[in-house]
Amino acid sequence: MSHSASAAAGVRPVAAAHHITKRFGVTVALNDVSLTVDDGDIHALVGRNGAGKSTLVSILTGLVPPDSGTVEFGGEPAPPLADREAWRQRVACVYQKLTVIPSLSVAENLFLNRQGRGLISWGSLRRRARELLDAWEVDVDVQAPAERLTVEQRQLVEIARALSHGSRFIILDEPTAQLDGQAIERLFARMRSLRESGVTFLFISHHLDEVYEVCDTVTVMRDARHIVTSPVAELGKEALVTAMTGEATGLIDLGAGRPAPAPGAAPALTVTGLGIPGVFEDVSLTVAPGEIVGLAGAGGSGKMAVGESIVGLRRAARGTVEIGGTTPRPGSVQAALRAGLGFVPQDRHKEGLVPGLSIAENATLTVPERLGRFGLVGSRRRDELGAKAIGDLDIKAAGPEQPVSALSGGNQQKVVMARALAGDPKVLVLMQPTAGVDVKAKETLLGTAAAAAAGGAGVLIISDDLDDLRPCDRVTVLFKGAVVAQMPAGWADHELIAAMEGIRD
Amino acid sequence: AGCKSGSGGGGSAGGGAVGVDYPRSDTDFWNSYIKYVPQFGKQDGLDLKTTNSENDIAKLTANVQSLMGQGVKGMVLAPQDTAAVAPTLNQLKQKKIPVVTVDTRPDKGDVYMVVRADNRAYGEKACKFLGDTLKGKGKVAMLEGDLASINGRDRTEAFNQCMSQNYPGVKVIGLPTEWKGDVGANKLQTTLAANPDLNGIYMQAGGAFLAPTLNVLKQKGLLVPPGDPKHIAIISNDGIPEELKAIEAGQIDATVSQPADLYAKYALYYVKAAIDGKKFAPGKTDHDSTIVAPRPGLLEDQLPAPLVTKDGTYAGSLKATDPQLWGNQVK
Amino acid sequence: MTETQTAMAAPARGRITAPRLARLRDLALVPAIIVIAIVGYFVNPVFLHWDNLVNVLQQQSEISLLVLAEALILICGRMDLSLESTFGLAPGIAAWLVLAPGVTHGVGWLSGAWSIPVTLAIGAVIGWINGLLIVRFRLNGFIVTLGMLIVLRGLLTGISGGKTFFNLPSSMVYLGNAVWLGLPASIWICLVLYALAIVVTGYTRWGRALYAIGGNTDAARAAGIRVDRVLWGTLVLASLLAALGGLLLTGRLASVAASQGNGAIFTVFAAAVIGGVSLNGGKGTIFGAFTGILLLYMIQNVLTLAGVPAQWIGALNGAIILIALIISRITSGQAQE
Amino acid sequence: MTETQTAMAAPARGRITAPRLARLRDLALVPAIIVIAIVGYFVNPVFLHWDNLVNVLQQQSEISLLVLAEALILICGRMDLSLESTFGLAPGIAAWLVLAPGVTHGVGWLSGAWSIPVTLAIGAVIGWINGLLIVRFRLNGFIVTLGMLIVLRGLLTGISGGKTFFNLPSSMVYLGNAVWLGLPASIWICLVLYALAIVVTGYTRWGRALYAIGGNTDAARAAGIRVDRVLWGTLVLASLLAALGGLLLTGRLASVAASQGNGAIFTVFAAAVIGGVSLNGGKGTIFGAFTGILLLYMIQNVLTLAGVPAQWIGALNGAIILIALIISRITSGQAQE
Ligand SMILES: Nc1ncnc2c1ncn2[C@@H]1O[C@H](COP(=O)(O)OP(=O)(O)OP(=O)(O)O)[C@@H](O)[C@H]1O
Ligand SMILES: Nc1ncnc2c1ncn2[C@@H]1O[C@H](COP(=O)(O)OP(=O)(O)OP(=O)(O)O)[C@@H](O)[C@H]1O
Ligand SMILES: [Mg+2]
Ligand SMILES: [Mg+2]
Repeated sequence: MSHSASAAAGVRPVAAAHHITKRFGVTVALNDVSLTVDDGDIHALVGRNGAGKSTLVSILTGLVPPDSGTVEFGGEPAPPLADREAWRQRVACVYQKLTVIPSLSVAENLFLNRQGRGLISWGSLRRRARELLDAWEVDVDVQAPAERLTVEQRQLVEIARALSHGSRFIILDEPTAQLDGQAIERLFARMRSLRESGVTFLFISHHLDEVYEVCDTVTVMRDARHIVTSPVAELGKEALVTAMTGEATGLIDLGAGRPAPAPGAAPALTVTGLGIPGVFEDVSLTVAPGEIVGLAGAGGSGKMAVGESIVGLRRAARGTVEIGGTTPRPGSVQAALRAGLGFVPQDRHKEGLVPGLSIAENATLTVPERLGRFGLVGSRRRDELGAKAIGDLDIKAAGPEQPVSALSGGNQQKVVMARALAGDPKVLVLMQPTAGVDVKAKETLLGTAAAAAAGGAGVLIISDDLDDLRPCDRVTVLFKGAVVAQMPAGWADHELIAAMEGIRD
Repeated sequence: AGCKSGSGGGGSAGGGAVGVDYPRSDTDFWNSYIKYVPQFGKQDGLDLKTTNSENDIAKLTANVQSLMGQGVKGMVLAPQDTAAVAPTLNQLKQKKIPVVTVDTRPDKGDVYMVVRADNRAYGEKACKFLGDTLKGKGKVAMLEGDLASINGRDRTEAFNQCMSQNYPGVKVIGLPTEWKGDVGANKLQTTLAANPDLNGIYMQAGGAFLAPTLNVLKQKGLLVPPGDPKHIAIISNDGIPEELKAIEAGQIDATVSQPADLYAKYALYYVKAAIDGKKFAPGKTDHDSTIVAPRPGLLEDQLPAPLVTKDGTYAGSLKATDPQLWGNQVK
Repeated sequence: MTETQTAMAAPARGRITAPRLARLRDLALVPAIIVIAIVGYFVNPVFLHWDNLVNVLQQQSEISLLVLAEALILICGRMDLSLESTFGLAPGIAAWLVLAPGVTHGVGWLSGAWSIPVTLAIGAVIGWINGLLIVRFRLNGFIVTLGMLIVLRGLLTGISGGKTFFNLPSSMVYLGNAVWLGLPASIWICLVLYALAIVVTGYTRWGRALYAIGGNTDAARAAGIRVDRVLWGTLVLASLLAALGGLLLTGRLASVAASQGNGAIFTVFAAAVIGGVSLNGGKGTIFGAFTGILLLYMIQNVLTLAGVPAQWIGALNGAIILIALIISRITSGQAQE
Repeated sequence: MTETQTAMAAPARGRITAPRLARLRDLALVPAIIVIAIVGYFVNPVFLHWDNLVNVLQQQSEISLLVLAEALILICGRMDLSLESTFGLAPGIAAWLVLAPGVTHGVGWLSGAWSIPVTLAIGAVIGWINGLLIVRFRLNGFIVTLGMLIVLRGLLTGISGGKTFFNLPSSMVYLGNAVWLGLPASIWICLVLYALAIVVTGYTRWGRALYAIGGNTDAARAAGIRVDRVLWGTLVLASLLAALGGLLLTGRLASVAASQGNGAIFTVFAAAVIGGVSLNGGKGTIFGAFTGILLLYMIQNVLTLAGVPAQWIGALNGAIILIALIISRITSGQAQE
């Protein structure tokens, strides 16, 4: 880690933002923020959801003009906003929101707007795309439209594209949120080797372990302000969390203090011989009331498909799902909800939230019968329930009437959780419940799951994030669509990772 | 609606305002009418309040309501939908406001006077002219109007009926066009491809079809003067200035002149008479027309719609340069 | 989980007015309506006479049912262009079935008492077919209803031969002509249906489901809302409303013209959108839609009273609509793409 | 980092034929065109005569420029309803400016030689205004162009007084009448413009930018595409094409009717969509759009040759369009919402 030392020795900064302020309506997203990224560094930018990280990224890449303040590259003022070409020479970026174009081919996405002068030669474009992706071991048909890729493949395509620009400064906004362990390792290896050739990175992640693994310097933001910039080595994890949250409380051990599930109780959830040809086969598991069970697996293992089949978003070809003693009609979310299920879907933007509706409406969407009789909906009753959810889940919001589109990612995820809990479910299925959520919010979300279990619900957490799986009483591991391991609580990280990657000891 | 005419010019010779609803402003014929109305209104010293129902009967009803609200003493309508106007006439009758309708005869309801040239007569005149010109043999294409238009339908039905009765040797190819020039041109082109031996064309509206038809024929090399064996006999309808010029130039053979000026003139004449309390009876009038009583509660002044040819030698036809024709009076 | 995190809450607090504003948006057109009323009064004092106001209300009552129908569908994030054809075809078929052959060119298969049920049934059937194609077969709604618009219009021309149906049975013209408590029945019907729709969309499960579906169909489905059923039902309801609107107009005009409803869809969309209903679904209110159509008809009425030259009415009316659209979008605050 | 991830690769590989299929989608209408040709031949052998085929091509040439214009805009994920009005207004204003007052009711401010430049300039100006409102002021395109459609239509009625402009200068009618190498000039113009558009949209950065913008505007912006400039340019280009189409029709009919273009937008959308252009942007090809409009005109032609009773032509035509829309959506494979 000699790079931070050389930075201290007065290398010219690759990029700098000075006194940036940015408002969206009444929201202050950035408040007098300054940031300097030194040449050859891997610079981490951390902060809780809504701290303003992504906003700073869009200002640093010229997508959004700041209200006040200036941006510099290599000591020169930034080019005018209209000159996108000049910006792209100075900085490349993987944005938090995916920016592949679904209808275009993978090859075209990789070389968007730089297909070459004059008439485009599709043959050579495809060849170049193939070479680029081979370097990343992304085995996809470059002629396929990007919409056919998995989320992970799309993310890799974005990363490959950003790194192929030849820019000397690259911003990665939560690039690892959608990647599995191996892909993350490959990304880090590539980042390190690019750093050796003089490329500078600004790296954003909610996984603090990753910050310690690859970064040299870390900047913490909180509430739209810059808090501290320090070499990673000099800032311990406790101090980092304190800087992010503004409080000196450490993280709580979620596993502790929960009563053990009553032995011999009828299972809350029983899955028997579930299968979808080509996706997963013969998956069986049970969750007892008060128990938290994990379902883990690497990308493409089929774990989400299992979860979606349980909750009715998908219809399994074989097998049965029993919820609290009843067998809901397969492929019907309604039936599953009525049987006593609550769930958090994998992607909150797709299936989790109705952005235009209020927090209260979103949180009570699954339980209209609690809002009034004869199909009537009492808005007072609804807002009461919404306010309760805001209190229980510690949602940062102006009130139950605020539209969820105005919330930060972590708080949106909490609303999805509130919706899952609204019907006091007997069974709670959580798919990637903490994706893209900051450490503190993660704690709240998992704590809520634990509390639900303590209250007698059976909880199934489906994730490949080890933090999500820690509170579990046991973890079932899926590999290529088949159950390969059962791990009781107390597993070691490397054991679980090995099982997820299909390596048997 | 007891309301004073606040902003209007106040009382006039007729002792009150007259409401005129124009049926539409997107055809040459009705635009000429729209131009004549204020002209004759001024001559008659009438205070006119005008509206436009844009060929929409619901709008006509709304317009009549608002004209009544403005306290008009008489009303001139040109309902293109002769059935749907009945409730409106009923309302006007209850308010004792006399109505003159122009161009169409309502199916129900009382009307002081209908001023029109019979659309069926147009169709018949066109049929007779073509039938005689073709000597009762051949194929003619008819560029029809819109099925939903009573005028178009009357012309179509009369033309077809007259042909099958009087000239069974003439085959009629009907081409519905929604009064659209491009549709007419396309269908005529297609018909010419399928029937290279076409001998005659009846265009139900000169404004819409004259230029497109001539252009199609020109492209096919079929625009030749009468007498040439390749000549296609064409009769038009409306009598707009361009038609008269085309007749003189020998491009088309004839047209039925629809008296836009007389429509305006006599509509206002009768509405003024109604306000003044005059009464009319069936019989000949002083302006070359006949008043008939097709049903109780309604009189109809059938204005002459002259056939126009180049030299005016065809029986009952006028010369294209006749200054009497409204098409020759347009400045 | 008891630490209060006031630091983060601060910026959020600043947004407290947002939902209030959203509610105010419903009233966005009220100032415009007042302005038009004042302008109208100066153009011609008749404008504010009771009779004239009743006329305006009655004239918009039929088409306002189309606007209501379209607004419901737009809130679900869908579109139905075919409503304008249903508006003409439903009463058209009823008239065709009940009128005697001969003069009135019907087929006379049913007695006059059937005319209202048949009209409504035709509406429901058309909505059901739209639902079948859009909901069941998952075809694009714009495309399906564009096709249906053309077919249904053609059907009405076909059965009527382009002619107007008249001499309608008295049951069929009753609603469009009756006067209840001193006001035309169609005004009452329009107001009651709007009031009902405002309550339903604001305060019932079914109504809120429309907003959820329009806002995010997948999320609505994941929340256990029977998306397909609600959508299909809304399409049927909308066509029913269109048929009812057509019936009212038929009654007022005592006839069914072959062109009834032609081109109305432009006005309907303009009204809904001026009234704040979003084409992207999930946003807007029924009350807003009502102010939209009311405004358009008031403008029409003022232009008529002003005696604008016939040939310029179209351009002027269009310009006012365009300006209203622009202003309504600007006051609604957001750039819309 | 050396483990090959065959598990991940497998499902992707399985889909290898998909892009091939997508390309075939361009040809989706070719079988339909062949079927119609055969049906047409049996209905009336004249259908396949050279003359008749030339007629069909010429008849669709003007409106096909509107389809081309709309397809370009749809690919960008936008809509322009006002094209149908531009189609009439642009040549209308030119005629008005060059025709002498009096009989031909123009104002006669310009000499006849100006008619073509003026027509095109009007088209460009209308496109520029659409761009100003949609791109600069970020108003919803559907709404803006709906308003523009009404205003522009009203303007044409206004300046023409509803009358048809006759006696046009020869330069103005030249393109619609000329015959080049044995084929009408308008066919050549249409084919050349389509060929050009196919090359541009398929093989140039600008063309690909349209697809990128239609697929994901934010992503396109992030990739350095000057989204606003491209969009604005496309809107101007589209209106120019519409004006040119109007000019060709004006030439062929040797006149500008006040209703020129009215209602054409329904046909234009139907053609583009049948031809596989998606209303959601980013999908479809120019060649597909061409097959769409060609098919519609072939159907029209067959119906005319078949001598279908006038009153049923609308319904039959509509039914065929609806069926074509449904089939084209089904063969394109995806449920579209
Ligand atoms: N376009 C926008 N309009 C309105 N508010 C916005 C917009 N973009 C961001 N915000 C608000 O600005 C604040 C900062 O958002 P930003 O996306 O920068 O946070 P972040 O630190 O990236 O959070 P996360 O970790 O969840 O990605 C948030 O409160 C967000 O709601
Ligand atoms: N509808 C489908 N048709 C064909 N293959 C599918 C379908 N849905 C999922 N798959 C494939 O099945 C596999 C399992 O998908 P699933 O989303 O459950 O995996 P996962 O473990 O959640 O992976 P990730 O972590 O990447 O989301 C993947 O390879 C996916 O591409
Ligand atoms: Mg972010
Ligand atoms: Mg997954």
